[in-house]
Amino acid sequence: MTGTLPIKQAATGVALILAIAAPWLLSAYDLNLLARFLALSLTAMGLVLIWGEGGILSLGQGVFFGLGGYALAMHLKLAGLAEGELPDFMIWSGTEALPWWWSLVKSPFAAVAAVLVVPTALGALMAWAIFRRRIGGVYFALITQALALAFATLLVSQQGLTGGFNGLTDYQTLFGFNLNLPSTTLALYFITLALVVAGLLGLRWLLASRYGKLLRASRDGANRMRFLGYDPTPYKVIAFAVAALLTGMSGALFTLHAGVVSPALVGVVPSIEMVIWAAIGGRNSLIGAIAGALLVNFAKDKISTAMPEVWLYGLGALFIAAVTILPQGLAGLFGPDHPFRPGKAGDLFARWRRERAKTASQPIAGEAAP
Amino acid sequence: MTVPMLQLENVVVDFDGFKAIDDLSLTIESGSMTVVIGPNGAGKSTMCDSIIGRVRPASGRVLFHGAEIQAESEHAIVGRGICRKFQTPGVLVALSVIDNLAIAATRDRNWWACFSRKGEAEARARAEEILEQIGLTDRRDTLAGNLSHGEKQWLEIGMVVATDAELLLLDEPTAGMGASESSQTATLVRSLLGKHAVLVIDHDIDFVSQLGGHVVVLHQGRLLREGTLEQIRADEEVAAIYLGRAK
Amino acid sequence: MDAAFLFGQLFNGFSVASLYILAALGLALSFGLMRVINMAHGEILMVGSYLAYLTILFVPGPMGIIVAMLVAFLGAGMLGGLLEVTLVSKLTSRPLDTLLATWGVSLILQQAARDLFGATGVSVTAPAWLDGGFALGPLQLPTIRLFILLLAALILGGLAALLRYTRIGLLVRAVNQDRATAAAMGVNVRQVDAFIFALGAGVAGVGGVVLALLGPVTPTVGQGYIVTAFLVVILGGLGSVVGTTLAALMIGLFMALSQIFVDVSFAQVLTLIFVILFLQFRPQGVIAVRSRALDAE
Amino acid sequence: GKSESGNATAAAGGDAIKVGILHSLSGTMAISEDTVKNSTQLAIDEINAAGGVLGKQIAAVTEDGASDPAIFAQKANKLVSDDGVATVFGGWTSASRKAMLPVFEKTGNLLWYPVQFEGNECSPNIMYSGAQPNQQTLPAYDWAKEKGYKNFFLVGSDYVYPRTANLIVKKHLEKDGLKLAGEEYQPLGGTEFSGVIGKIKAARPDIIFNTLNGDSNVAFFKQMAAAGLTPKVIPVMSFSIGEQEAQAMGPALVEGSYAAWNYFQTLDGDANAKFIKAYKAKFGEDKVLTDPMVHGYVDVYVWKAAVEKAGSTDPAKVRAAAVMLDAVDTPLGKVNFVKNNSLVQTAYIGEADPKGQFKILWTSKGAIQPEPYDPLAFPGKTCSIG
Amino acid sequence: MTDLMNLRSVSAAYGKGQVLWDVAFDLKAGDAITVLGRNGVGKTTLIRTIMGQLAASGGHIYWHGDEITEMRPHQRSRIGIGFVPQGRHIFPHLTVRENLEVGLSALARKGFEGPRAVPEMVFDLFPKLTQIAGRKAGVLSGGEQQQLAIGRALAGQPQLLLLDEPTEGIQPNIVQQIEDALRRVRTELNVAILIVEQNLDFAWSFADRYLVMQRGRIVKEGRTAQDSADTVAHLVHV
Ligand SMILES: Nc1ncnc2c1ncn2[C@@H]1O[C@H](COP(=O)(O)OP(=O)(O)OP(=O)(O)O)[C@@H](O)[C@H]1O
Ligand SMILES: Nc1ncnc2c1ncn2[C@@H]1O[C@H](COP(=O)(O)OP(=O)(O)OP(=O)(O)O)[C@@H](O)[C@H]1O
Ligand SMILES: [Mg+2]
Ligand SMILES: [Mg+2]
Repeated sequence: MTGTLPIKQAATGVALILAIAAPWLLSAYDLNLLARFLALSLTAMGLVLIWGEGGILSLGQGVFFGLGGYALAMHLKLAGLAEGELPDFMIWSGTEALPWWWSLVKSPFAAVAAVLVVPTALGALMAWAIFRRRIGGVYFALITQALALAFATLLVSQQGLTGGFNGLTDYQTLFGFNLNLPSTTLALYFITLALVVAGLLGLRWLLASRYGKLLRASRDGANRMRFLGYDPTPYKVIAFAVAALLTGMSGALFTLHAGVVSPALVGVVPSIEMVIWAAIGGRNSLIGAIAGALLVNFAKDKISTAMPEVWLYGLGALFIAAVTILPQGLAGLFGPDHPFRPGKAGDLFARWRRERAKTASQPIAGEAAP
Repeated sequence: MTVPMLQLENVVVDFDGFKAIDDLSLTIESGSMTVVIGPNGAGKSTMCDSIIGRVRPASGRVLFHGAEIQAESEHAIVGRGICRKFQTPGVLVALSVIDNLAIAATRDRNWWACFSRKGEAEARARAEEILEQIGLTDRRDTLAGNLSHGEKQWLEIGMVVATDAELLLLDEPTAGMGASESSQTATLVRSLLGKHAVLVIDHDIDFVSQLGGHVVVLHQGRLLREGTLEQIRADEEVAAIYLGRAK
Repeated sequence: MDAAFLFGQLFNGFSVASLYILAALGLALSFGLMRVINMAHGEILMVGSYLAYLTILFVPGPMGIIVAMLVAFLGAGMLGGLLEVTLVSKLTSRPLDTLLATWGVSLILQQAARDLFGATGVSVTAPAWLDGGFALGPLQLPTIRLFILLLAALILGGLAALLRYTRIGLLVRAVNQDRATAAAMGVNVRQVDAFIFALGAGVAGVGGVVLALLGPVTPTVGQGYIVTAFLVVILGGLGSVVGTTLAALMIGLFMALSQIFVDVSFAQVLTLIFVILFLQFRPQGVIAVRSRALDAE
Repeated sequence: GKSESGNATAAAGGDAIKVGILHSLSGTMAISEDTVKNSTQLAIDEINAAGGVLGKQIAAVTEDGASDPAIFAQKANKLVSDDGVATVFGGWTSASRKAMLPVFEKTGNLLWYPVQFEGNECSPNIMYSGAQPNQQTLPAYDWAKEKGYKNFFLVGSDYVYPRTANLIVKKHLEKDGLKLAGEEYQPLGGTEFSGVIGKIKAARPDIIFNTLNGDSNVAFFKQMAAAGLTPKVIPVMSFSIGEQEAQAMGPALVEGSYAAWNYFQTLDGDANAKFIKAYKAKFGEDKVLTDPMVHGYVDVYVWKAAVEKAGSTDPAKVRAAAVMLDAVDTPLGKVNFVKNNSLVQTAYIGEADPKGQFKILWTSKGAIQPEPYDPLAFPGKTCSIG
Repeated sequence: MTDLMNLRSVSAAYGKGQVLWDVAFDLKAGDAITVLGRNGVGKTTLIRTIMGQLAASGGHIYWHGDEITEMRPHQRSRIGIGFVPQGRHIFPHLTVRENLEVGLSALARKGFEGPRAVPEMVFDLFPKLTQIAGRKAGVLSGGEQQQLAIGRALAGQPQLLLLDEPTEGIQPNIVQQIEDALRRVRTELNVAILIVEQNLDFAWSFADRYLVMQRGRIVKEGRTAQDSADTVAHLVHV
C-alpha cells in the first residue's frame, strides 16, 4: 500500500497538468469531448459516494442529471428571447403563456441556484422518504430506475412545457457571454475542470471524516446503528443529496458543452451507463470514477465511429468484465491487493502443486495417524 | 417515592396471534442487577426487543424514568440511555474493531455532529480502554466482519459498555464462551454496577451465580418466579421446566 | 363516459396484468431465490418472441402457436440456464453486481438480435382461432386477450403448485433462505439455481410468445415491459408468487383505469408514482415475510 | 455495410470533396435511417462513377448518431470541425435535427434533411427536403374532408411531429366545423394499446389519423384487428407508414389503410424506374423504396447541381445556388428548392395493397409550394431567410 | 479397517489471512472427538473446511481413503457428513417438517430427489419436534431451533456429525436432552461425532478424544480417559 501511494499521487499530478494543458494539446472537437466527459465524471464521483461507500445503487441518476441540465437549459432558452416572446417549442406545441416555473430561471443567478438546489433538494427528499422506510438494496435500485423512466416519460409527454422528446437546444448566451465564441468555450472548460477538482477534494474530505465511517457503517449495519443510538437515515440522505448535487452540476455542465439536453440523456439506459462509469473506474475510488467516465465515453466515441455495431457488444462486455474480472474497477489494478502482486502468483502455483500432489499420492488405506 | 428507572406495565407482544410476551410487568431500579432466565422461547429476547423498540407492544406501557418510550424510534430510545447486546452478535462489519468501539463511545449521536471533531479524542481514548478490557487489542484494526463468533460477542459487549448507557441489556453475553471467559465477563459486568443498571439474560447458571443479583424467571411470556438465585434453584417448577439436573 | 367503456377498461386492466405476470414471474423466482435481478430478463422475453416467429415460419397452421410456446419455453429456458451457469452463478451474494452484469448481457443479446433478424421488427400472425371476440353485453372481449389471461392463470397455478408441493419446490425455498446451509444439507444449490433460473426464463419465453401475438417482435421488445416487471416484483414482496400476482393486478388495473382520465404516457408516469408511494406505506411489498435476523432489511 | 463507415471511401483520392453522412446506425432509429444512408451512398456512388463533382470525387464520411440527439450534435460537430466536410446529409427525427441545428448555424455548414417533419423551423443552414405539413398532413386532411369524413380521431407517438401535426389538424377541424373524436399519444415504441382502443371504440370516429412512429404501428394494427376494428371498419390514414414499414409489419395487417407521402414506389416515371433498379441492384432485389430514402438520394443530386452552379463547395454559396435551381426530374417527379430552403413537391395518397405496396388514390394538383408555418395554426409566423 | 476420515496438513484462509495451519488428525467410525480452544482460534473454520464451505488452501482431506479436498459441500453431505452449524442456520420460512425434509437431500444420489419420509429416529430423539412439526422454524426459540438443526443433520443419516457449539444459548434441561440424544446417536447408530464445545465438562464427559487448538494449529491432542480436563484448561483459556 505505502509503496503504491507516491506513484498514485505522481500519476494524479501528471493527469492534472495534462488536463490544464489540454486546450493547447487537443483539437477543438476533442477538447469539447474532454470537457463533456469531465462534466460527466462528476456524476461518476457521486456514484462512488452513494454506491461504493454507501452501498446504495441508484439506477436513476439521470433524473438529477436532467434536473440540472434542464434548469440551466431553460434559462438559456429564455436568455435568447426578447421580452414577451415564448420559446420556439412552446409556440409549435400550442402553449400560450410562459408557465410560472419557467420564469423562475429568467435570471442567470437564479438558474445557477436552481442547478444547485433543485437536484439536491429533490434527492434529499426522495432519499429521506425511501430510507426512512428502510428500503434499500435491489429495491432501491429498481425504484430509482422506475423514477428515471417516469421522469423521462414525463418530460416527453409534457412537450408544451419541456420541449418533449426533442429536449431543449440552440443556446446563445450565458451571463451575457456568447456561447459560440472560442474564448467562452475555453473558460467553460476550465470551470468544468475546476469543479471536478473541487468535487474530488470535497468528497475526499467528506469520506475521510467521521461522516464517512458512519456512512460505511450504515451500509450494512443500519439496524446495529439504530441500536447504538444513531439514526442511519441522515447519513444516507446526505450521501444521496450530495451525489444528486454533483450529478445536477454534471448535467448542467454537460448541457453547456453539448448544446442540448433531452430526455434521451436522463432515462433508464443513460442512468445505467452512468453506473458503468463508476464500475469501470472502481466504485470505491474517486480518481477511478473520473478515469472511468473519461475512458468509457472516449471509447464509446471512438469505437462507435469506427464500428457502430460493435459498440453495443463492447459496452455489454464491459459491464460483464467490470463486475466479474475487475470488481474493484480499474482502481483495483492499483489497489493494495491488485492482481499483479507476486503473492497471488504464488497462490496459483500452490494450487497447481496441490493438483499434482492429488493425482500422485492417493492415501493408503488404514494409514496410521502421524 | 421516586419513579423507578425502567418499568414494564402489562406489556403484551403479539406475533400474529401468538403472545410471546403476555401481560408482563417488571421494574428495574437504577444501578441494579437483574438476571432473566427461562426456557428457550420464554420471551426473554422479545422482552428486550420491546424495551428497545425492536418490536412494538400490542398493549401495555414501557416507562423509562416515568416517560413512555414504547412508541419511540429505536435510536431515540437508545439516546435516552438504554443499550442492548443482541443474542446473535451484531457489529458494524464494514468498520474496524476500534472504529466500532469509537462509534459506540461517541456521546453526541446526532448526525450533524459527525462533521465536527468535538468529543472525538475522548471517544477514541475510551475505545482504546475498552479494547483492553475485552481483550481484542491484537484485533484492533481488523474489520469487525472478519472476527470469529466469540470475538464478535466480545466486541458487542464492549460496544454496549462503551455507550455508557444507564441501562444495559445483555442478551446471552456468554453464549459461545468458555468457563474462564464467562467469569471474565462476569467480572466486567459486576464492575459496571452502581453506575449502570444491567439486565442479563443467560442460560449458563454458573455465570448467573457469579453475577449475583435479582433473578427473574420467564415462562411462556409471563413472569414465573422472582427472587435470589438460591430461591430459584430450590423451586420445583423451575427445575422441571428449565434447570433439569443442572440445579 | 359510459359503463361499457369502464368495464372495458377493467377488462383491459386484467389483460395487461396477465402480461405483467408472464413477464415478471421469472424475475420473481430468481429474485426470491438468489436475490438476483436479471436485467437480461427482457431479452429473454425477446428471445421467446423470436422463437415464436421462427416456429411459425416452420409450423404454420392453427397449432403453430402452441408449438411455438413449447419451443419458446424450452429455448428460453435453456438460455436462462446457460446464463445462470456461466455468469449469474459466479456472482452469488453480489446482487447489485449481477444486476450490472446481466445488463451487459441484455445489451449483447439485443445487438445479436439486431444482427440476426435486422433492426426491423418482424411480425407473428395469430392463428384464426384467436381472432374475433366474445360479446359480453355491450363489451367485446378479444379472444386473444382472453387466451392470454387463461394462459397466465394456468402458468401461475402450475408454478405455485410446483413450489408448494414438489420436492424441488421445497429445495428451492430452502436455498432461497440459506444457501450455504442448504448445500451442507446435501442440496446441490447450483443445480437448484440453474433450474429455477431456467424455469423463470422458460416462463418468460412463453411471455415472449404472447407479446409477439400482440405487437411487433423487435430486438427491444422486452425493454418495454421490463421496468414495470421489476416494479411488479418489488411490489409483490420478496419474490412470492402470490405477491407477484397481486402486484401485477394492482399495476395493470391502475394503469388501465387511470387511462380513463389521462393519456397512456401520463398513465405510465402515474403508475410509477403510485408504486413508489405504495412502497412508502408498505415497504415490504404486498406480501411481507417476517424474519428475526438483526440485519434482515 | 461496415466497410464504408468511419472514414472516407477508399476510392476517393487525396483530392476529393468530403461530405458527411450522419444517421443512426445503432439504436431504435437505425432501422429507418440505415436505408436512407444507403440511398444517399447510392447517389454518391453514381455521381462518382459519372465523374464526380467539379471534376473531383466525392468522399463520404459516415457517422453514427446512435438514435441519441446529443450524439447527433457531437458527431455533426466532428464532421464539420474535425473532418472538414463540405456538407452533411442526415438526420431523421426532429430531435436529432434540432440538436444539430446550432452546430450548423455556428459553423456555417449545411445539413440536408430528408424526412417529412412538423415545419415551424427555418434555418439558413438546413435544406428541408422532406414534406412540410402543408405537403403531407393537410393534403390528407383535405382529402378526408372531401370524402365526407366528419369525426377525426388522432393517434400518435408522443413527440413533436405528431403533436404539432395534430395541432394543425385540430385548428383546421375547428375552422371547418368538423369533430375531434379524440387525441391520444403513446410513448415512442409503446405497444400496449388496449386503453387507446377502448377510447376509439367509445368515440366511434369516421377516420383515424395515425402519426405513430415505428414499431408501435404493428401493435396498434394488431390490437385494432383483435378488437374487430380493421381498416375496413374504421379507415386509418397513416403518416409514417411507408413501403418498408408495411413490409416489415406484415402487409396483411395494414391492407386497406391509407398513407400520405410525396413518394410511393409505385409512382410512374423513368427516373423512378431507374432509381429502383439501381437501388435493388446494389442492396438486394427484396428491398423496397420509401419516401425518405428518395429524399436522401435526391438531396445529393441537388447538392451536386448547386455546387456546379456555384462553382464552389462553400456552404453559403451552395445554399444560395440550390434555391435558384430549376426544377429537375427525380424519382419524386419534378422538384426544386425555394427560398425557404424547402422542396416544392407533389403530395400523394395511397392505399396499402396485400403486398405492402401502395395504390395511388389521389395526387395533388401539381407540386405544392412548401409552407413552414401553417397560417391558420401559427398566424403571423413566416420564414425569415432568403 | 479404513479410517472414516483423515486430515493431512490442512490449511485454510479467508482471503489473504491464513487461519488454519497444518491441521492433521484421523477419525474412525463411532469416534467422538471434541475440538477445544478459545474464541477465534479457528474451530469453526476447521469445521467449515471439513464441510467444504471453505476451500482448503492446502493439504488433503480423505474420506474412507478417497480424497475429498475439492468436493463441494453438498457432495460431502451426500457421502455421509452431517453438519450442525454454529448459530443453527435453520431455514426460517420453512416449517419444522420441511426443514427436516431438506435434510433428506443428503440421501440423494444426484439431482433433486431423495426420500420423502423423515426417519422416525429423529422424532424419537427429539420428541418436541413432533409437536411443532407444522410451525415455521423462524419463530422457534433458540433451543427448539438447535434441536431442529441436529435433527435435520441426522435426517440425512450421516456417518459423521459435525457440531459447532450445539449447546450455545440452550436452556440447561434441553442441553441435557441434547447431550442424551447425542450419546444415543453415537451408541445406537454408531455415528462418529466431531464437536466444538466451550462447555469443558460436557466435552470431557462426552468425547473420548480431544484436540486443543491455538491460533489455527492443533497444539495438543489426547484421550479424555487418560488426561484430566484440568490438564488442558490452561491451553483453552489463555
Ligand atoms: N418475529 C417473530 N415472529 C413470530 N414469532 C416470534 C418472533 N420473535 C419471537 N417469536 C416467538 O416468540 C417466542 C419468544 O421468543 P424469544 O426469542 O423472546 O425467546 P427467548 O426467551 O429469548 O428464547 P432463547 O432463550 O431461545 O433465546 C418464541 O416462541 C418465538 O418463536
Ligand atoms: N469470514 C471471515 N473473514 C475473515 N476472517 C474470518 C472470517 N471468519 C473468521 N475469521 C477469522 O478466522 C479466525 C478463526 O475464526 P473461527 O470462527 O474459526 O474461530 P472459532 O475458533 O470458531 O471462534 P469462536 O469460539 O469465537 O466461534 C478468527 O481470527 C477470525 O477473525
Ligand atoms: Mg433469546
Ligand atoms: Mg466458532
